[in-house]
Amino acid sequence: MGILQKFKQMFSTVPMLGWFLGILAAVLIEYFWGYDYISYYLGLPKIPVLFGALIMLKEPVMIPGALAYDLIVYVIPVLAVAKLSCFITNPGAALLEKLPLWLSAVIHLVCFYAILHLWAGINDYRVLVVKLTLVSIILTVSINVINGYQGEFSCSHPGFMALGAYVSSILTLVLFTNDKIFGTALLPPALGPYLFPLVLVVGGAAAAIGSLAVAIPSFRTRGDYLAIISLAFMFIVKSAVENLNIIGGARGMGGQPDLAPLPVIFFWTMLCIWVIHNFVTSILGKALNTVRDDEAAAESMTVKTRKTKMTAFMFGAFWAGVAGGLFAHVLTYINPGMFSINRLAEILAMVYFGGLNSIVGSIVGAVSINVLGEALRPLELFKWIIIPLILIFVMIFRPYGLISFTEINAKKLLEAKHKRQQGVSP
Amino acid sequence: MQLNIQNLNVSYGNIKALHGISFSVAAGEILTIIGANGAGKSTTLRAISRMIPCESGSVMEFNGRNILKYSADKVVSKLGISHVPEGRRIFGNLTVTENLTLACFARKDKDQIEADRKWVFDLFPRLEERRHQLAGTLSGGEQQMLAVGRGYMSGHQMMLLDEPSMGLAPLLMLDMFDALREINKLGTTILLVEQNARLALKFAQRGYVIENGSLVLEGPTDELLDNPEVKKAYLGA
Amino acid sequence: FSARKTIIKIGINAPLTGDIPKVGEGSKYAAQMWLEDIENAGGLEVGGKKYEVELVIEDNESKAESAVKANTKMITQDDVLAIVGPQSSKQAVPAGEVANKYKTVMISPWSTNPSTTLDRPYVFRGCFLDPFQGPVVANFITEEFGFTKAAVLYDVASDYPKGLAEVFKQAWEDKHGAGSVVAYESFTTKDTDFSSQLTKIVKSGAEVLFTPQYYNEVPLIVSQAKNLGWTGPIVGSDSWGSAETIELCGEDCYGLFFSSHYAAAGAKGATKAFIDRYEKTYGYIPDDVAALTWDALRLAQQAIQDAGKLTGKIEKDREAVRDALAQIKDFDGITGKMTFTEEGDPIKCAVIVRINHQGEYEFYGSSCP
Amino acid sequence: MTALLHVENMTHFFGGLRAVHNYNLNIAPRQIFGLIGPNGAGKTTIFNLITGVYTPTEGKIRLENKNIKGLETNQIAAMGLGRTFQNLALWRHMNVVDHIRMAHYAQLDYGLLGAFFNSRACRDQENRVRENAHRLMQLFDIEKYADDLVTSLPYGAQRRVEMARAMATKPKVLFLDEPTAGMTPDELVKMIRIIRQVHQDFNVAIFLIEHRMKFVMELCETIQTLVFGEVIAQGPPEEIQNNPQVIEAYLGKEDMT
Amino acid sequence: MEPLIESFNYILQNIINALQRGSFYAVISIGYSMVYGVLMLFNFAHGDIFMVGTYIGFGIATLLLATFSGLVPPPVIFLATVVITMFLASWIGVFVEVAGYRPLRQAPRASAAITGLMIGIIFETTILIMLGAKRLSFPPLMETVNYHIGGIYITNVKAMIIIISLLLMLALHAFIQKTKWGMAMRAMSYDFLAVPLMGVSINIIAPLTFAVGAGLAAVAGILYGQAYPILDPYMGVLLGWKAFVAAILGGRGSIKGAALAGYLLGFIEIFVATVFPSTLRDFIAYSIILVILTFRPRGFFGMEHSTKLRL
Ligand SMILES: Nc1ncnc2c1ncn2[C@@H]1O[C@H](COP(=O)(O)OP(=O)(O)OP(=O)(O)O)[C@@H](O)[C@H]1O
Ligand SMILES: Nc1ncnc2c1ncn2[C@@H]1O[C@H](COP(=O)(O)OP(=O)(O)OP(=O)(O)O)[C@@H](O)[C@H]1O
Ligand SMILES: CC(C)C[C@H](N)C(=O)O
Ligand SMILES: [Mg+2]
Ligand SMILES: [Mg+2]
Repeated sequence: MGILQKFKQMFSTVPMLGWFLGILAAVLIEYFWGYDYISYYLGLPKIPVLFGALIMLKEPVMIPGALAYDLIVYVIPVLAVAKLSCFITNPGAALLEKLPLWLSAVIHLVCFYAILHLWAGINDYRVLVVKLTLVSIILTVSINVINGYQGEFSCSHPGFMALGAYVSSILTLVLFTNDKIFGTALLPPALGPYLFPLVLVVGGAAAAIGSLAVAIPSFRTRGDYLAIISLAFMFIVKSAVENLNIIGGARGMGGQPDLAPLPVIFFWTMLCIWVIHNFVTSILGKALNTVRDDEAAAESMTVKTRKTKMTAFMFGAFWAGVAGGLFAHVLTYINPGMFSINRLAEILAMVYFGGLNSIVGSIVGAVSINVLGEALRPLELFKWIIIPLILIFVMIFRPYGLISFTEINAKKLLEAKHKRQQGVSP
Repeated sequence: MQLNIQNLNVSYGNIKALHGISFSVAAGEILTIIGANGAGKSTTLRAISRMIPCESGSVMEFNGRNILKYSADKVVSKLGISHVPEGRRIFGNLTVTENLTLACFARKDKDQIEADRKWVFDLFPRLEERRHQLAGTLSGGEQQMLAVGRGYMSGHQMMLLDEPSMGLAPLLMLDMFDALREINKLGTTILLVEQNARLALKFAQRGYVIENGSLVLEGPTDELLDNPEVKKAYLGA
Repeated sequence: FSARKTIIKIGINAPLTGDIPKVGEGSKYAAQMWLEDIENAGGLEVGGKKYEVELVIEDNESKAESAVKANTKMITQDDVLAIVGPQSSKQAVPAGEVANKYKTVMISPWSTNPSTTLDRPYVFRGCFLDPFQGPVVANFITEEFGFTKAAVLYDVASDYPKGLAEVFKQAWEDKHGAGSVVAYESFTTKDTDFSSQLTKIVKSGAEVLFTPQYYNEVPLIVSQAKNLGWTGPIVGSDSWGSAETIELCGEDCYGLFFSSHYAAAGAKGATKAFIDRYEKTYGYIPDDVAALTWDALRLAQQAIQDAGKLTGKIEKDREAVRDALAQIKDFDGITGKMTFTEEGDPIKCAVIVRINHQGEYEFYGSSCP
Repeated sequence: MTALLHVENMTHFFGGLRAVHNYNLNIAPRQIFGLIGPNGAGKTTIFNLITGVYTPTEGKIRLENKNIKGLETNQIAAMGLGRTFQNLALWRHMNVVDHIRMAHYAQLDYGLLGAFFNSRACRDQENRVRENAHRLMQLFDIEKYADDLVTSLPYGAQRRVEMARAMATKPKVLFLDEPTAGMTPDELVKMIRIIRQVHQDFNVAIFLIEHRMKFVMELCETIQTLVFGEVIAQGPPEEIQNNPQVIEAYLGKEDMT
Repeated sequence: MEPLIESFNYILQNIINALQRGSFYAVISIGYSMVYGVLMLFNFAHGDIFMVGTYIGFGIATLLLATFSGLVPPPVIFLATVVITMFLASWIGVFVEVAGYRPLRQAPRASAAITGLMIGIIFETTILIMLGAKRLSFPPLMETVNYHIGGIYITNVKAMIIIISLLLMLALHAFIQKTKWGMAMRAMSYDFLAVPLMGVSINIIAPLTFAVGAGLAAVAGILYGQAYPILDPYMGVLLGWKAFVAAILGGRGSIKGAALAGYLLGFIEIFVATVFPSTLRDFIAYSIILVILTFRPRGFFGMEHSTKLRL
């Protein structure tokens, strides 16, 4: 315990920028020497993916090697650089603080993306995992709007996702590709990347409109009954798609153009987080909480509860739709089976594991479940014992999820960390 | 002494609600604890009925038996201490009769139970009228009566009453306290917690004053009624 | 530099968990048997040089996206030279996309859906296609029984049965005119009660019931049909071809027919050898999927050896392997002779299997393109 | 007619039960009006009827000569009926300051888009709301709890939060349902002071239900007594206090409070 | 005349089919509704408890058949299987309560739901690991006899299933309404913190509830094994969700509502498939449910829900 305290103490002076620099160093090391030297001399077949988790589980003999690799490539450089660079990063951060918050936030994000890009660039498997994780983040944050902030137990998210995925896929297939189903492209494929945002928005809108099927009943009923309505909605969407043979029915539809490279997905994820953050911290957004905690009181305090419920569902559904669109264009193949009970269980697990009523929580939840899911692959069946156990323990010891009822405070996050000490020293 | 409390400490999370209070109640007496909101009255009762845990070092004895050895349900079924909680807590989805029957869950003495039920209905004729009504649809006053009746059925060694007058019309309030006196006459010790200090002090024989978590005054009620501080703080004179 | 010694890695993309774990198990066992052989031979000899061989077995949870992930991982992370699997088209179709994108040979042993290999030079398969299988069954029924009215019962939510059902309907109606499929009934995955559909079918006056379902649904369908007064024959497809079908179905299934890739009972030569060995090691008669996986692996092996030599530059080698594979002429596998079309589909005979009264799958007839 | 709030022949049934019968009410601007009666008489129901929680079976309800019967509760509230609840209706997972902020809902006009993209209008209005919220919290001296969850507050403080919240909706008439339930006499005195102050600073009319006679008598200008959903007496405190019917049905002989 | 009789038989036949299907949904739903109604918690483990129950039943049945078949009449074996299985399965229920739900009594209901979901997955996987990938087929506990009455077919198994289910439901209803245990359970569903004050221990009532629920699931499992004799570790999942639907469609906490909804589900599924092209079955079935709940916001017998939403 004491050591941990000291440790915290020691690094409390490192600003976000410092950590970025540290990670950057690590990534660069891996990028230049990871394959040819470090992993080679540690006797690893190649750069261990996911911090060696896979390889460690597959071949225990490699454990020391993998751990050494993590130590050399990640732990040591990150900590060392982060700590040592304080003398420049803190002034840097202080400088950025002079800028308007949004600008400095954008700058930080750009740096972060650059690093992420380098790291993922090592191989496409990482890229895929990162992409899918980002999509999950959108899903989780958006369902948190309904199930966390608004407190309903909505099971329709896979349905919304499906709507988004299919609508946007159809659009891109019709517009930008020559394929068996919809014939030749209506627009020059070159336009794809530019119109893709529009496509996603349309997909999201479709999901939002679909969500009315759940939102309108929510005027008169709620809680468990609404849960069933939403569940029914999910099954209805799935069954409907299965019966639409033009879009492939159960066979699913493939061949979507690859319009969702990492930067695009990253952008949309950040946008989603930003917008939802703004919303839930505004009074209009807090209205969701009042409806959850006591609807009658909300009404008497002039809150338009119907409008509020409607907003919650359509807004959440919209982002689910966007996520679906991205998902479809990452896998370049979708089928109705993907948007069913399994997906639902996954999404619910992510949001409740991460934490209710908190965007940070949702991000944590999405990332950890995704990474766990990949990292434990080699365990085959046992993976499905370990992950549930982890979730159960989290639920028991943190019933509201890992991080709940807390919002991002960009200012605190990005500020320079040495000012306090100055405050102390005369 | 029937109930004997020594150095009772209770906290909710990191909020300390009771700072080592000690007091005792003699068999058959009516004792009241008065105090401001959040002083710790309900907490005291909850601790005795084991609804909330108390910190180590606390001593609670009832007829010489260590209460801490019993779980909440055993305190009722084995020691015969019943607790009429703040805000009634009657079972709205059960009928009046069912509420009373459930109160005797752990009791075996069939005919005694019958007698008690009859007695309760005599005490509160209103309840008998509404025997088969769902308790949830009773008005505030009737619910309070049911709560007390239920408490009496579940155990009559001692009754812990938490603000039985809360939200009652003056007239009903009088009925209620007459009823309680009746119950006491049958030999049930009563530990009463009240906001309405004057009422409580007029009703009880002995009283304690609790201020944010510790007992500050103790004595026969008539003394307390004359005590200037009490007058100032609780009788709004 | 980085003088790592080249290991030949073969990826196996199989449904070890999920809806059809038995299929995954079969694939895995077959692969392990194959590896055993290679290891006994002290490695795989390519261009006069022996290489160590390693299997990378990934679970696709019989989910499409999981299959995609698995392929991406095996190709970009584990540097596999070729991939065998996935088995069901549900996974094979999307996974094939990935393999083709990264120019890595993928042989799906059991995926019978055309789009798996369509326009994908790097994707091959080890079995015939539904457009072939459908008519085969239709012809067989017509010739065998001379029926003209057929009923179909299939799972709408599952890619393969749906596809095959459509093909069969088409073929049958081409033969016997429109409306000759008198009942075309469906259910969804994981359903266990088919009574309303079967009642309909019985009422429709169909003479034969075709149901291209997996081994875990067949027994339910058959027994429920009998209980609802169905007396005619029931015919199935290659998805029946698992030892479990009969284990679970018992007497009810005796005397029924299905189209398949090979027939275990009364097999000869290499096929028999394989079956006996498999049964000896794992204690049950290998399913189609095992045999097909075995063939697929042998195809891969052949292709690698034909490639001549390995440069150690994985991209190069993969390309070489692909070309070699496309070249292979009547490769003789335990499920029949194979030569690939330019789509990467083998020209292969289908076998009609009869479940005899000892509950064995015996060869009844075969039909070739 | 000058009545701020005007109710005429209001009757309401719950299924078979007639909870309120031919109820009439006229509240003048800045008047403090009391409603007393035995448990189950229908007092809270009357509150719920006027504030739109239930719509009365019969009757007229007008606020400043505008009909409000049949409108949604939130509309009625926005038109100027603020209220507190008999058994606290606070928002479990929200802190005190957010409670006060929320009550400004109807006074905002930046749209949803404003909220999503955090427009200038949004920021300005939110800031104004914050300031106002702090003023209110000072007045009801709950500022020290500003960032605590309401559930962790002492009972009395929770009641004050409810009142502050109601005031934040800028009401013309303030409905209080047993504001002093479960308060000690000295807190009761404090509450009287607060209500008086509110009454002056915001010049609102107040309509309150109480069982604590001391409180009612001291505060109210006019008192109605309700029994079984019907008004049996109305008038100034001393008159009510000595009205034999009222004593018979409600007060009883000795005064215990 | 002929065709008229025929279509009449046709309908009759489907009614029987629906009754059988409905019986399963009903029995499983009331089991679900036990836990749901009493503790107000979604019991997403129920489907998998049902699955485990079925496997236990399978074990017992094979064991008994191996040892006693021929020595004692089949009905005895059948009863023995039911009783033993119920007993064992109820302990599974208790386990779930103690391990997964007890620690979460004060927690948000959703967390309990997730825990249930996870426990379910653990059950599935454990079975899969223990018994391997191969499916099992449930041994018939009685000789199937297929009666052909007029135009309709009914097996003795079907008849038995329908009858036993009805009996079970009546028994449970009596238990809940008449016994003091049932009373305690209902009280608990209203305000479980006040229950100990009646001298009733929550830590007895709650596990008891789970036990009863699991026991019912187990019986359902055995009957299921007779009708659809193929066991696989995931067999409970879909049924579990459908039970969830039925339990709530019936109205929260209402046992008879759950039973009714169960049968309704059965009938909807069967008859939609008979009237419409069966591809549209799910689509229509769930649309109907959605519509019902839209216009009957509290299900069939649900109680008024509060304006507060317990997370
Ligand atoms: N569930 C709880 N969680 C946290 N704190 C609590 C809880 N219940 C009570 N408290 C705190 O413990 C202290 C004592 O509360 P208690 O209810 O015993 O007061 P009281 O004397 O009964 O007041 P009242 O007259 O309002 O009932 C108060 O400060 C209260 O805020
Ligand atoms: N939603 C409802 N459905 C049915 N009956 C109701 C409902 N609400 C109130 N009642 C009944 O209407 C009558 C009046 O209730 P109300 O709450 O107005 O009494 P009250 O005057 O506020 O009493 P108290 O002083 O105890 O609060 C009571 O008999 C109550 O049982
Ligand atoms: C039976 C399935 C596992 C394989 C089948 N031939 C398909 O294409 O999906
Ligand atoms: Mg109290
Ligand atoms: Mg009231």
